[in-house]
Amino acid sequence: MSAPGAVVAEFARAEEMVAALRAVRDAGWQRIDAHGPYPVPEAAEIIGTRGWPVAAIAVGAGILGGALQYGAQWYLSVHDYPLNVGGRPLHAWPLFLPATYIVAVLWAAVAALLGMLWLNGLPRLHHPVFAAPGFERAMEDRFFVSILPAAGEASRAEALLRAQPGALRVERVP
Amino acid sequence: MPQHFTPRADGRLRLALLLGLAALIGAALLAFVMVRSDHAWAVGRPAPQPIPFSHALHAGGLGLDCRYCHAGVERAAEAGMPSASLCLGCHGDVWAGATALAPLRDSLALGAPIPWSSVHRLPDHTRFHHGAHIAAGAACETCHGRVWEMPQTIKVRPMSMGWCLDCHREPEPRLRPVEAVFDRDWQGRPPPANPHAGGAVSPLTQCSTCHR
Amino acid sequence: MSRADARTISGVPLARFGLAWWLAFGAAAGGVVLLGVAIAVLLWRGTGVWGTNIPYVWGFDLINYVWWIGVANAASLFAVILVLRRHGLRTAVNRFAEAAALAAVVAAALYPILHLGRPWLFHWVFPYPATTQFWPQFRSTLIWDFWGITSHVLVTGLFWTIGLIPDLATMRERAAARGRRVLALAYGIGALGWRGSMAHWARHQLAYRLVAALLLPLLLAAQTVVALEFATTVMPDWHQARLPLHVVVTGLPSGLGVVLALAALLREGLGLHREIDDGDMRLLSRLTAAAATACLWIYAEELLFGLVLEGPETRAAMAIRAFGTYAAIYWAAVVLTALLPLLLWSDRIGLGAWTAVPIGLLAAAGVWLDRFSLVVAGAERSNLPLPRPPYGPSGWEWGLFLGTIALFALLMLVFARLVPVVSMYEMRHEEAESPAA
Amino acid sequence: MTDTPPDRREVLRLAAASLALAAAGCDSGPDEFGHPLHGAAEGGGEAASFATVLELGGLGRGVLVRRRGGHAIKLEGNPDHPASLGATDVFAEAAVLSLHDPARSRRVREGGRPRPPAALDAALASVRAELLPRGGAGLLLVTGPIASPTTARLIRAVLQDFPAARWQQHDPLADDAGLEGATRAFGQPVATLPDFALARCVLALGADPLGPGPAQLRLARDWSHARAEGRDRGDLPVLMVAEATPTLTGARADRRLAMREVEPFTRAIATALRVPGLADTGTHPEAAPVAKALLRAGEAAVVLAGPSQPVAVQALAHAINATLGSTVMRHVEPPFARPGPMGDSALAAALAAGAVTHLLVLGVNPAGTAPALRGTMAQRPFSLHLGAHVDETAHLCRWHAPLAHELEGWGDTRAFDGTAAIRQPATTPLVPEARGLDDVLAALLGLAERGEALVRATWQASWGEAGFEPRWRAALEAGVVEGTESPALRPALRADWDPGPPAPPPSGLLAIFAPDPHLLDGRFAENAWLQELPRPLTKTAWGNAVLVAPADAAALGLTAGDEVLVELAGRSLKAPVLPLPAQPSGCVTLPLGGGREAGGEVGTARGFDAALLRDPASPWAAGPVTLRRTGQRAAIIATQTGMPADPPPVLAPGESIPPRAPGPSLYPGWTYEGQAWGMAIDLDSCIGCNACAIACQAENNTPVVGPQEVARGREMHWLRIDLHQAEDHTIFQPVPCMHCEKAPCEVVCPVNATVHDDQGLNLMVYPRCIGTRTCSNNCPYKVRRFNWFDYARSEGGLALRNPDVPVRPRGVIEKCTYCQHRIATARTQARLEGRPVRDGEVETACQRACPTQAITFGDVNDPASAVSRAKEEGRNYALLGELDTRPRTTYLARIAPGDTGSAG
Repeated sequence: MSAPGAVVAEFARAEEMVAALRAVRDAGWQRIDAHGPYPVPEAAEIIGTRGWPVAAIAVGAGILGGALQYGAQWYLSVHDYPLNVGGRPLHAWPLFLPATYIVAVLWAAVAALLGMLWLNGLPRLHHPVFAAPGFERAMEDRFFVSILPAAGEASRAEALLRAQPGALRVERVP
Repeated sequence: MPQHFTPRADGRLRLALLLGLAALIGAALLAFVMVRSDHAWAVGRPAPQPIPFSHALHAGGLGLDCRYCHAGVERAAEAGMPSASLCLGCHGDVWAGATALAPLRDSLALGAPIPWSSVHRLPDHTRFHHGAHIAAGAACETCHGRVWEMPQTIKVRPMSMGWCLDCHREPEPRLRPVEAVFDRDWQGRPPPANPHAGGAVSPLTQCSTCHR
Repeated sequence: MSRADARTISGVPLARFGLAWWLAFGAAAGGVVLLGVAIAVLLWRGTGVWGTNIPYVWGFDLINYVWWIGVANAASLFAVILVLRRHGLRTAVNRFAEAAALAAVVAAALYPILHLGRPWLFHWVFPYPATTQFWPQFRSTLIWDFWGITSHVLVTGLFWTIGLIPDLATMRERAAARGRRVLALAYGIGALGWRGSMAHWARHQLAYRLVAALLLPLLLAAQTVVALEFATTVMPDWHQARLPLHVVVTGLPSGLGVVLALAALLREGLGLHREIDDGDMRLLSRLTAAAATACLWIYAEELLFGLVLEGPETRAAMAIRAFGTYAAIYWAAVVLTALLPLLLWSDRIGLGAWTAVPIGLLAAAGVWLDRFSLVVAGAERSNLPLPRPPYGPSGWEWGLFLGTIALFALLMLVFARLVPVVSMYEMRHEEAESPAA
Repeated sequence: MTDTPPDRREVLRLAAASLALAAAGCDSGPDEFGHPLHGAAEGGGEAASFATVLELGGLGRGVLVRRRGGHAIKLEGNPDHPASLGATDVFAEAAVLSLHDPARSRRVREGGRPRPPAALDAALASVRAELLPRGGAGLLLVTGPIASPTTARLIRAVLQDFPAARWQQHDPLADDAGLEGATRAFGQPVATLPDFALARCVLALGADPLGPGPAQLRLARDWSHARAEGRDRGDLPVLMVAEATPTLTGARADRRLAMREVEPFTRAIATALRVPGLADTGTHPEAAPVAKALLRAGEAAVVLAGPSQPVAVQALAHAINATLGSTVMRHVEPPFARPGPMGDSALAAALAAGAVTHLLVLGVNPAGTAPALRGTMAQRPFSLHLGAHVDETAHLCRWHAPLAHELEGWGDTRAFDGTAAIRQPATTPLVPEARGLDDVLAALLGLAERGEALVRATWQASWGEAGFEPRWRAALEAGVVEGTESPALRPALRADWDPGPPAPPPSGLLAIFAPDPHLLDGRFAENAWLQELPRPLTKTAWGNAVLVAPADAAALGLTAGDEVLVELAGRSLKAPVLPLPAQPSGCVTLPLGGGREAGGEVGTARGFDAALLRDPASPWAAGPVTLRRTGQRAAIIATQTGMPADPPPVLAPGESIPPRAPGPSLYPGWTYEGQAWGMAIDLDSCIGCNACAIACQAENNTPVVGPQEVARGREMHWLRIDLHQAEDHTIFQPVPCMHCEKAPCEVVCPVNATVHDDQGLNLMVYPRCIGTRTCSNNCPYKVRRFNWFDYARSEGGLALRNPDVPVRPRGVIEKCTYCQHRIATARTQARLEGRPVRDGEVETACQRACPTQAITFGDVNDPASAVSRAKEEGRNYALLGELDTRPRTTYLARIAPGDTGSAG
């Protein structure tokens, strides 16, 4: 229990949270996060999160899925069990394209979801920040800034957060 | 605010997700294996027969040729089952009064076929010609196994479509010279080339080759 | 302010279910039982329980399939466009437009399976290693359609699920606050531990819009693939380059009509006048009217080309659709799909629940008649014009159709009760950013 | 909800179980789907063929019986038999179903209750004992027309034993007027035997030589040969028909004159040809050109009068032939044992004359076909009916005995030209208690012999003992008895011949009675194949309709499917009407053979029974008849409900169709090396007889679906015959699968269930089919059929199934395979013998059945093959060629009639 937990500050407004977050980052804290009921892009920027890896995963998966689909169609139709179907050639590429395209989209979409969850470290049902008093309002109308300080630094973090304008309360969570 | 979930809940959820995924993959693998199992194709399972006939005794012990009883095998679609009178040709003298042979005598009296249970029954939608396979150099043993060693006749191959295709796609290594088709201890080498294979779509893997 | 508003929405799932809901649920469940019976009879007796024959090989099976796909596509398309444009309306209606799309695509997905002569062999269209060592025929439009409908179900479901995650987290907190522990755990697992982290939000929003962006071409592709199933045949009425356009465009009034009717019903039924305001309804009505205007153009073009400019085969086929055995259905489709919704250009009609609901539903019915005309009357003239006994749907086809409508209603009722009908986080976002807040 | 399972199939299913019991010990057929016949009793399941003979109207057509496991499964024509020449008609093809009919009578009955067969023998013995002392007085034997030497011998013996007994042959469709007409013309009854091979000009006066009948196969073959030679020579023979009801001959005629009465026209022709001794001359606007055409052909012309024509027309036809010096028309002794009147009026007279105490009705059903006679047949002290079914006559008779099917027992018969043939059993007897007609006669005679012994005795008497056995065996193997055709007669026209006075013109609407093309007088009503086979000219099935001229229908305010009350001479019935352009105005056709009262599950109440209105005194035409609309609708079940918009091309003689260049394609084509199967169907030869369609059904185990399903458009026939009827010509177009090289059906199948093989066959792989029906939708020819219900299984395990062809389960598509099993059999055989498949070695079932050899099949890669040569003709064209599907089945176009003198 004495292990250093997170220090969480509650704000009523997004702008206050963003300002506090910027101050915390400027103070050199590395392991910081912010929570709120809707996306605030500036906050994500300050934390240093970029969305593009999700897109990269989706595009990569789409290309892979499409290639697998086309490859499977080609291999199974041309090599594994070739058959004369209506006088069409074995490798009837125009007819292989629609399914390839659709399957590529399917892979990309599934990868976007899974990639998002993976990058977010979800699902994670238990998280220290949930223990912060009043944190349920992070899903409603309040904003939180959290710092995960190294051992012995908790008081410094707490002090910094308390100093932020608009900080309604600052708590330590185990 | 209290935690909704204990720290262990995450482990449990991840385990559950992992197990679910494993179960899915496992079920697929199990299905893959099961449908290929000997059990699914009744391989090795003897059928109940009206007469306790032993190939091991007749073909193995006495050395009767396959064609002695299955006379149509070289020219007809069906290899043919021996008539009761053929059986009784010997069994008029040997084991003449045995109760086990009663179906033979009934068959002869009524002119009805002996109700053997088929061990190598193929579905109605397949066309199989014994004569054609013999002529191509497919030995009895290749499909039926070492029947002359079987006290009870059993299937040794699944006779699934995939199994048929395995040979139809690449018959050469499984064929013999036509003279050796009935040879039980043949050790030679397969003939060099199959006359029917070839082309963009091999005639041997056309649907109409085996399906009617 | 915003907190109170969102309470109305989340209050719906958390409140005890009212009598009206239970009555509606009972009716829909009864309809789903009918669906079960219709399916059981179909599986037990065979496709012959329908009124189909040669050359009318398809009846309600394909009509309903194409229609439901149209409803799903138009509803999805609507939701996707809202998300991508970050339009104000999206806060109000995109969640249930997505839900309607999902329910419709589930209803649609039944038909490709049930229309088979041997539905239990459906898995043969999927390439898996069988003991026959035999594979699907990848040149078939039906294979495209298999992947299309599979992807459609999955991606629509994903789109809906991704949007739902943060709201489920809110629901988790509210259920916990009310002391409903089991519900809180259920929502909690559904929310996957969402904690509103700004880092998560950033990736979530990107993924959400990415899936929306992917859904858009998929929708067009899926609808087009359905149309290509017809257009690539040699049937004179179907073998048309314009057919995909026809199917996509005439699909719009059905989905928009259904969403419009649902929006009006929700607004009145759940008292969501603030959440779905007049501006939302006006935009939705006008979109439906615009879709009808596009249909009007499509029909006019089709008649002009089909009856005057095309070759003799096509002219004969078009003439049979417009003036043959099933002419009444064709013209009813034109009136309901392309003419009636034009009334929605008027605010007085578009904003009134008692006018918008029937017009929206009639537009959807009109598109259904258009599909009837396409699938049945389009088959009347085959290449060898043989006069043949006509098609008439059997009672079991009606049972199946009503059953899938009930299934759609049941899914929507369950959605309305278990998950927020309007995206709460988007509403908060909206209000936080609006100058009034 | 709206449909109920066809109850007929339920019955068949139940009955099939009993059949399986009856057939126990033989091969029991497939026990379930997915399992083949196994352990067949004979020869490991290999096919065996037997030559025998089937009768139609008492006259034989030779057939070869293919059997498996002891069961006859398919009949084909015997090429050596003069009345078959290798072809079959619909009745011969359907015989295997009658043989295996689960509704067949199986028990000897007295008063409706089953009795042991010995009781009937005892009863017949006591009849003999009772009648012998009084010389047979009161005994009346009623049989069908008898040409069989053995039956004739036995009947003669009966009449010898019982001199006071009487024998009446009965056939509701008998040509009584023909015999009378011949007597008026020549002073003796003769049978006419036209040789169409020699004909240059044929005029049929209400005659239907190409229609159903015992000589149909021969006449159709001769006619098509004459036409083929004419095509080669550029001088086509001319077929002209004057008739009051649509017939196949009329449909195929180069010139068809629809008229409600033929007699005035005939008199006008005779007048124009200056037939000597003609008392009453006549005029007719069409007579002059027809007479001119006849005159131009001279001795190669022939005039035929049909059985439905009055005696005067018959006599006039003989006189015209005599005047023309026709060598086409030959005359022979009638092949029947005792030629004479056989129609309903003759039977009525026989029943009325004297006190009939003992009535033996053997092999006919007069109570069914002539309802007017029911009253006079009932209540005889002793009556026996021998028949295949417990039918209307069986209900009137005290005793009933099941009649053995022709394929089950011994016998003999003669063909229309007199050629005799021995009938031998070609199947395992399915009804143990069944007996043949000869057996009953033998019992009446107190003879101990039955079956084969009776037939042998007949031929032993004719051939003598010496060398009998080899001759007997040869006759059995060949299916004909050599040198038995009737000698030609050369009757001269009597100097004092007189056709009789002209008939007074009828008033009002005239009712024309015509045999149903498939059921005839109703004798085949219990055969489900024949019921379900669409009639050639109406495309109706499972019922009939009053055929009305469109003009008359319009005048009466009637449309197709309206129910009318038909009234004739105080009798009336309700029937649907069908306006038909080929029906002449002023008369209506009432098809016989429908509405059977006791026709079993299959035959009862299918349509209406026109025989109820038929007066034995004027069986073919009567008037005035009135039609009144009842206001009800009566469904007409038809597979084609109108005329297709695109008729096939008709070429002028010598004209040819330019071959179509293959269309552009994105893809390279496939090449077919080795054998490539193809078919050519000659529309100039096709007479629309339906033999191909039913042969296909018999060969390919095509299920019967029943009237409800046909009404819904779900018939299963693999070979459809499209009817194109225009003002001046009718074209029958048989449409099997085209086996397109660029098959639209195959590309759309998602599971590879329909693909091509290396010989170009469009295969349908039933076990792979999941039933999307997309292939059917995309088939431009609409030749694919779908198993909407479990048709095959609900028919039960009928033993007549062809084991080479699998039965199709519910939910799969099926279609013509080009008789792929026959190709495979030939290919395997050829491979085993180390030779290529020979041209003509593979014959499809439809090709084999066709009486005019309109269907050619073979290897299109072999330029010398018959089919390649046919396709080389200028008349060759592909159906829907503009779609560029490259069909392997192509058509040879019809040639327009040349000069038939219509221009005057």
